[in-house]
Amino acid sequence: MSGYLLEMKGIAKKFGGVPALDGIDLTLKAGECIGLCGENGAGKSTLMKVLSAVYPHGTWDGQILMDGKPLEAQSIRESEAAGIVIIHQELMLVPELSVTENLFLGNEITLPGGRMDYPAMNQRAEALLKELNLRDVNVVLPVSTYGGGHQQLIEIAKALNKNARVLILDEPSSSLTANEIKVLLDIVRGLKAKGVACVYISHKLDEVEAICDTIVVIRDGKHIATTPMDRMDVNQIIAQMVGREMSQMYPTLERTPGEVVFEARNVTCYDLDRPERKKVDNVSFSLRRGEILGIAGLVGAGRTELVTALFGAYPGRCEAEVWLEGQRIDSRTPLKAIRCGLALVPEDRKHHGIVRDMDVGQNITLSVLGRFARFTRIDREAELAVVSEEIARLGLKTASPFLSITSLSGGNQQKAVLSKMLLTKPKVLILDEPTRGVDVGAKFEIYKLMLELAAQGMSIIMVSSELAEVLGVSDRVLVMGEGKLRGDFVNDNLSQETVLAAALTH
Amino acid sequence: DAKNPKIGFSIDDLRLERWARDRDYFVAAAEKQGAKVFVQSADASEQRQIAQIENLISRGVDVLVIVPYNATVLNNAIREAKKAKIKVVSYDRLILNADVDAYISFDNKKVGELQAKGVLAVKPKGNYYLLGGAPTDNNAKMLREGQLAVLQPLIDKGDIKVIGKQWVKDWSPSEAMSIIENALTANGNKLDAVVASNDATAGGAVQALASQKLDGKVAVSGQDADLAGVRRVIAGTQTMTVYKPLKLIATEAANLSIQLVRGEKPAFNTKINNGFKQVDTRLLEPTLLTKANVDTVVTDGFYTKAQLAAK
Amino acid sequence: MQTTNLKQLFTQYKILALLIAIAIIWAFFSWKTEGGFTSPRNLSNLMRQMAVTGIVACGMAFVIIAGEIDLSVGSLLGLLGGIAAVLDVTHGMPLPATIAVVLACGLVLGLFNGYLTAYKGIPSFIVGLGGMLAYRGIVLGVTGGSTIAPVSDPLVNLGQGYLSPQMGVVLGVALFVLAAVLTLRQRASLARHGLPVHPVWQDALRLAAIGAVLFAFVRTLNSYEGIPLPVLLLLALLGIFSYVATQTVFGRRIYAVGSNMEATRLSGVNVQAVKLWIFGLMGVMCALAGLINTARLAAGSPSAGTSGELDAIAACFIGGTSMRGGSGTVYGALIGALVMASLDNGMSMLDVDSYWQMIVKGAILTLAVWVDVATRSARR
Amino acid sequence: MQTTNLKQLFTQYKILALLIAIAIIWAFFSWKTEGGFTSPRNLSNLMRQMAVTGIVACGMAFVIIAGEIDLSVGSLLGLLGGIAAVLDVTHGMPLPATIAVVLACGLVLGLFNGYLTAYKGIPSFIVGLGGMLAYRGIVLGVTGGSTIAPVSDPLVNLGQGYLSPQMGVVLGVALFVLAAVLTLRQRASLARHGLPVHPVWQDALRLAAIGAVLFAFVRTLNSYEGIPLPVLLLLALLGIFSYVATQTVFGRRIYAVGSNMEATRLSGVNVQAVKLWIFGLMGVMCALAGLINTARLAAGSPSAGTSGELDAIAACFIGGTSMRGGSGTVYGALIGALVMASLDNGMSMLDVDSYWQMIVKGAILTLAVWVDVATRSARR
Ligand SMILES: Nc1ncnc2c1ncn2[C@@H]1O[C@H](COP(=O)(O)OP(=O)(O)OP(=O)(O)O)[C@@H](O)[C@H]1O
Ligand SMILES: Nc1ncnc2c1ncn2[C@@H]1O[C@H](COP(=O)(O)OP(=O)(O)OP(=O)(O)O)[C@@H](O)[C@H]1O
Ligand SMILES: O[C@@H]1[C@@H](O)[C@H](O)OC[C@H]1O
Ligand SMILES: [Mg+2]
Ligand SMILES: [Mg+2]
Repeated sequence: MSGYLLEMKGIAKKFGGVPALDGIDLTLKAGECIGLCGENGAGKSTLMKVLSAVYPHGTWDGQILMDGKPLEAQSIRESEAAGIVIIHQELMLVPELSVTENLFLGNEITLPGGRMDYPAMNQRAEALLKELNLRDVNVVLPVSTYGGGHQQLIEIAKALNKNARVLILDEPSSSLTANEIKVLLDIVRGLKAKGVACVYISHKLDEVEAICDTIVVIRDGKHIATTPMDRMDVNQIIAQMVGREMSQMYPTLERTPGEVVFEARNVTCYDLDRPERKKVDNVSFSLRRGEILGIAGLVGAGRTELVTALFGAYPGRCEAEVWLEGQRIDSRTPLKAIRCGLALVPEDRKHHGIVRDMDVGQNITLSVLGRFARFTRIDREAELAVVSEEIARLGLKTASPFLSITSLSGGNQQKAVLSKMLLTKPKVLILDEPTRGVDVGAKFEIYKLMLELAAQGMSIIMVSSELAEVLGVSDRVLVMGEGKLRGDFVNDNLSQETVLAAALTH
Repeated sequence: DAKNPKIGFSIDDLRLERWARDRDYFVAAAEKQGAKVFVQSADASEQRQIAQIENLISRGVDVLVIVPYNATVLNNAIREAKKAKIKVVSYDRLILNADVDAYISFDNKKVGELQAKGVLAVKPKGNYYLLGGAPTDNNAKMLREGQLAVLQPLIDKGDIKVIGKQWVKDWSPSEAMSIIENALTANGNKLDAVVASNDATAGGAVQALASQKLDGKVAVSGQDADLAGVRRVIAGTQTMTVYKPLKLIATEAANLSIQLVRGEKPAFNTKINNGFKQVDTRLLEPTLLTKANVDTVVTDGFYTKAQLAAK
Repeated sequence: MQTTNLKQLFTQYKILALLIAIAIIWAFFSWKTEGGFTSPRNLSNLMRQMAVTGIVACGMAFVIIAGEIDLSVGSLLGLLGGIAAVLDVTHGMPLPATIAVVLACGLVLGLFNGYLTAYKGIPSFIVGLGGMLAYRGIVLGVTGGSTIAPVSDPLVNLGQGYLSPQMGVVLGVALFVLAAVLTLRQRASLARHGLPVHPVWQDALRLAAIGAVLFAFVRTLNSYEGIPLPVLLLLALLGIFSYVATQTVFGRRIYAVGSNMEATRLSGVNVQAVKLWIFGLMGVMCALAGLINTARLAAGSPSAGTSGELDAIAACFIGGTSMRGGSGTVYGALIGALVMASLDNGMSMLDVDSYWQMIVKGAILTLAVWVDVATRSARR
Repeated sequence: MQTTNLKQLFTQYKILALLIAIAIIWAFFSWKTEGGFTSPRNLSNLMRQMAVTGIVACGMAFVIIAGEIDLSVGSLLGLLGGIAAVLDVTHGMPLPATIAVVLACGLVLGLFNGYLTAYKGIPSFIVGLGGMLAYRGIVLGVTGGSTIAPVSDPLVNLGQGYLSPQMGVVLGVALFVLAAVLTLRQRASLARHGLPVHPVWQDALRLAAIGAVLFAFVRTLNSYEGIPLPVLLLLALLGIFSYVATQTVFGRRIYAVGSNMEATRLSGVNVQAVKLWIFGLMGVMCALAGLINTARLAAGSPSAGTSGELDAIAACFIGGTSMRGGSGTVYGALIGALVMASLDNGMSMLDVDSYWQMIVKGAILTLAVWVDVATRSARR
């Protein structure tokens, strides 16, 4: 016996002839937590999908041993039966079903005759959510009632419900706040103590550092190194991931913000389902030329609603007065907003960012297509020139502009969406969680780009749940809580505590 | 009541030209006698026709006059009618297996014979195509019977070769057109006559022939004396049509229905078995209409001269 | 303020707009026909007329909620009805045997459709289109293109028979008791989960309304001949399907598959099996509808059920089932079927010209859904 | 290894499976009819028979790519054809005026459908269903239920006329030159941006294939009477629609809207306007199809176009347009239409019983799409 709970040997997987994984080995002992690190598109999620039989045995090469015996799972059910449970990077909830139903989907507790045993399931669901410190969730309401952060916790609860021996967490924390992440890490520690083996994937390397025993780094589908955590630090992980040293996380650039160019007055958004409830309650703020304004707050604070309302994209009823360069502008639809000089990079990349059936180039030019029209015909030459230029400018990693956007890694998709909105040459750029799921190298480049744009006079609003990032790049920080503006700080050695305190006070 | 009876008139499908005329004549005749007529069109759907008959029953009509889409499926509906003591008249098409009080029609077998004779007169020998009517229509079968009664001896003799036969769903012209187009191709234009069962299908057939410049060269039969059909007969692209004085049948039917309600004895001239009983029947005489006697429709007031001349 | 409240009411009771539409339609026709439209006899007719579409719509609701569509149901209904007629007329099979065989055939053909869609990955639209042609072809083959008649009395009774008035009363009372029990249980359950419990008067009012509807329903139908058997079957199916949809694992998975198939698959649900059985169920519904249809026609007609798929699909969409899958209700679909049957019946009673009927029906269909969409548009 | 290459080939040329299906179907019928099926004359017939469906399918492809559906096209086609007949026969309007009026009517009615869908938020399925009924009702009203005939010769010529053989040759040569120029320009453009250029032999082979097809096409049709006008129209539409789909801003936006409407809206595209015009275009296609249909029948028939929507939709799906929107091609839709027309024509030449025709057509439809799905799943 090798003593390993799980061994993956020489895993290789191709997509349409292009290798995504190229002979990767990975071993796991009971009670061990492995940090799986790598840049966007390195193949982390793919490797985990192989392990959890999302890609069934036979669609990839190599071998998986569980307890020393080969595991040839044909379906997710079989891999779950073997004790392998995965929390997917993308939210995998069914919006129309209740929280309870989602937690038990595929593992329902039944009464005779295939009836759902709701009392039993609700009780268990409440207990599970309590473990996650999630107290304000009503388990019988549809999951769509809750925002991104809550949904992510529900997704975690769903995995915890499945008696895992191997638990895979693929970026479980991308929309969690610091406090919630703390709870999550405690839970993982508890599982480790119980002998559960974990694979933890995150681009937030401090989490990795805090929880993992071993770091496995992969790059371009190849195994780079396996090192015990006690012989590593964050900087070394980064060096292994990107293949070079990175001296700092946040770039700097000397700038001085100019006069006030943008003002939002009395923004109020009403809840979709309960029109009497306000998601954003009479928020006003202003923005200077060349300024980067960070908006911080807890999940559900209403930041997304605020910025979508400014951009004319809020789906429900809302009121907003928007002023740009001293004039009241009409930004009640995205088209009008863009024409006035606003641009929004939305939070939900999958649903609001990329157009799945189109290639990278087509996605990039979607917002300014009219510019290439010669008597309605698109001047492909000009279009391609702009696309090539943009790909180079943002360091977007793609083999060709003609590849489908879905074949790019998350970080590169984000760059494509960013590029699409930048092409509209906005005066005010709004970024909603611009670095969610983006690797450290790419994050640095996005920050650098933000600073450059600001230096050229563009004003930027950045909504982010990562406090470090907000403090790292913003000139000024707004704090929101329960739909109201709770604080407005100049970022002069501002501390995380100050911001958090503002977010939590009533 | 007997003085101002309420008549329910349920028609198969107003998309076929003749039924609109039947309706107009019928309503006019019935109203002259003080009756009130409720007209329904089932748009070629048996379910809808049943529902409409049920509705007519609940509106308390005294007599139902029905042009069935499908002759065989009205059993239940008619049973309901009988329960409500409503008289039932089968109009132009015979309702099968049901307790019908009267049937009025043109002699459909005779019509079929006229069609066959009409084309035979022009093309006594050669390749024939039998273009039947809607497979759900009992009349279509009787027409075919009549046609074969005339043609069979010649087929046996070898004078006539039947190169194909199809039923045309819902008497649809476009379907008829494709059928003939393909028949022409398959037989290298070696076609001498199309025995089409009514003017709608004949129209499709003539159009298929026209694209081969064969219109006027191939004999084509028809029925109903539709305006378009009569014009084709005048133009010589259709050999004949069968003129069935719709005014006559509609007026007779209206009178007959009202007589039934009033408990009078209408004049019948035969009985036909519909599988349930011997139905009292009034059969009217159809007329063979060719270029030679096309004026009949004008003298009868069926069309005006202007209508026929208009191009 | 006022409008907001009204909108909220509409959002909460999604079906309200439709019920109001039905009320308006009924009131209008009743006025125009001097009460003829709302006479017991006509209401009995109306409900019998909607039974076949309603039965198919029950199955179709599941199919559409699961994010698929089935265009073959009209032909399949025709085929199964045709088989029933052949067994009954040509082979003189006893009714129970006929029913069993037809239901089995329905299940098998439905599963076949489901197999092609779920396991072979052929879009259900194409499978349906292919089936629509092929099954109609088989009907024509089976019946030899001619109508098979006359079917035996027991079979006819299935379509034209009535429940005795006494039984009707018993049924009504039983349903009311059931509703009361369910209401009480729901109150208890809401309280247990700390959700706002409706005020007592509201639930009492609701129960009273249900009681009134049941009373009116039974009384009206009894004052003609009793509850028609097809309507009884439809009611039973409504109950069963609603139960399956809301209370069983299978039912919840239907919604899950339609709402987010990928997530459902990744949760370890065998989504292919779910789809397979949904189509199987659809086949069984076609069998029932085919039997009732043949019974009503008292004959197996080769053109039976033509364009029945459109009616069923329209019923589902009018009743608020989402085109994209994942949401919808069976009772909504039946209310949709009722709207259409009411229009057909009412206009035919009014003796409107057939072409006007089509125009009006088309316009009202669109209008009804528009009202529904507009009142819900709190969420765009 | 071998299979992989084959599969890759299929993946690259999505339409290959269908072309092979057509080849097999043609070979079979040709063998059975002793060459009759592939005689110039029958091929000419075949293409004329598919013209109406093909024209509607062009418009429908855009509608489906944009994630919508239009069920009203059959009735709309009937209505517009009926209007054409009335204008021509009853009012004796000259042909150009008739065409202009009918096209305008088509545009307006199409825009109306689009307005209801895009701006009023009524699901296009319901708008289509409503239109299907309402427009058919209006046809019945306009024609009074009777066939309007005989239409004037110029109008008939639109459906039954031919392009002179000389012109046909000129057209063929022109198209070939166009293809050559486009290929050269594409090579130059790829090279300029440092992207991999196909090997010369591959492009040469492709051009040779195009040339051969054009030659065979023109020669075959010329050896009968020339290229039929409806076929010419269809070819022109194929060119225009392919151009719009791949080369214009509007076309690109159609795909974007169908693939992810919300993302497209957030990118500053007026998605409602895009949908509006797609339906407008669909209306114009119905007008053209209606004119051709009336011309072919030489009459305006109140039942013209019945269930034409199904044929057009089927053509799109067979041709690989995705049910969920966002992908598909116009030439695919036309090849889909050709598959169906070939089946209809071939079986009717064989004088197959109509019920067998339906069964076979249904089965082959499903089979063709299955082959397509199966060979494409290599991509996963
Ligand atoms: N279904 C697919 N089809 C084609 N290529 C794919 C597919 N899924 C992943 N890939 C490719 O495989 C590679 C690895 O992707 P994977 O999602 O595993 O990256 P990752 O390491 O999880 O990145 P991230 O940190 O952004 O989540 C990428 O190049 C990606 O484009
Ligand atoms: N009831 C709902 N239905 C659908 N989507 C919702 C609902 N509530 C929130 N969302 C979406 O979930 C996401 C998160 O919303 P949330 O209310 O948490 O706002 P937030 O302050 O932006 O929080 P976050 O930190 O997640 O950005 C947003 O995209 C929002 O539109
Ligand atoms: O007159 C014909 C009628 O007898 C038949 O039943 O249906 C078609 C008509 O043309
Ligand atoms: Mg990943
Ligand atoms: Mg947010």
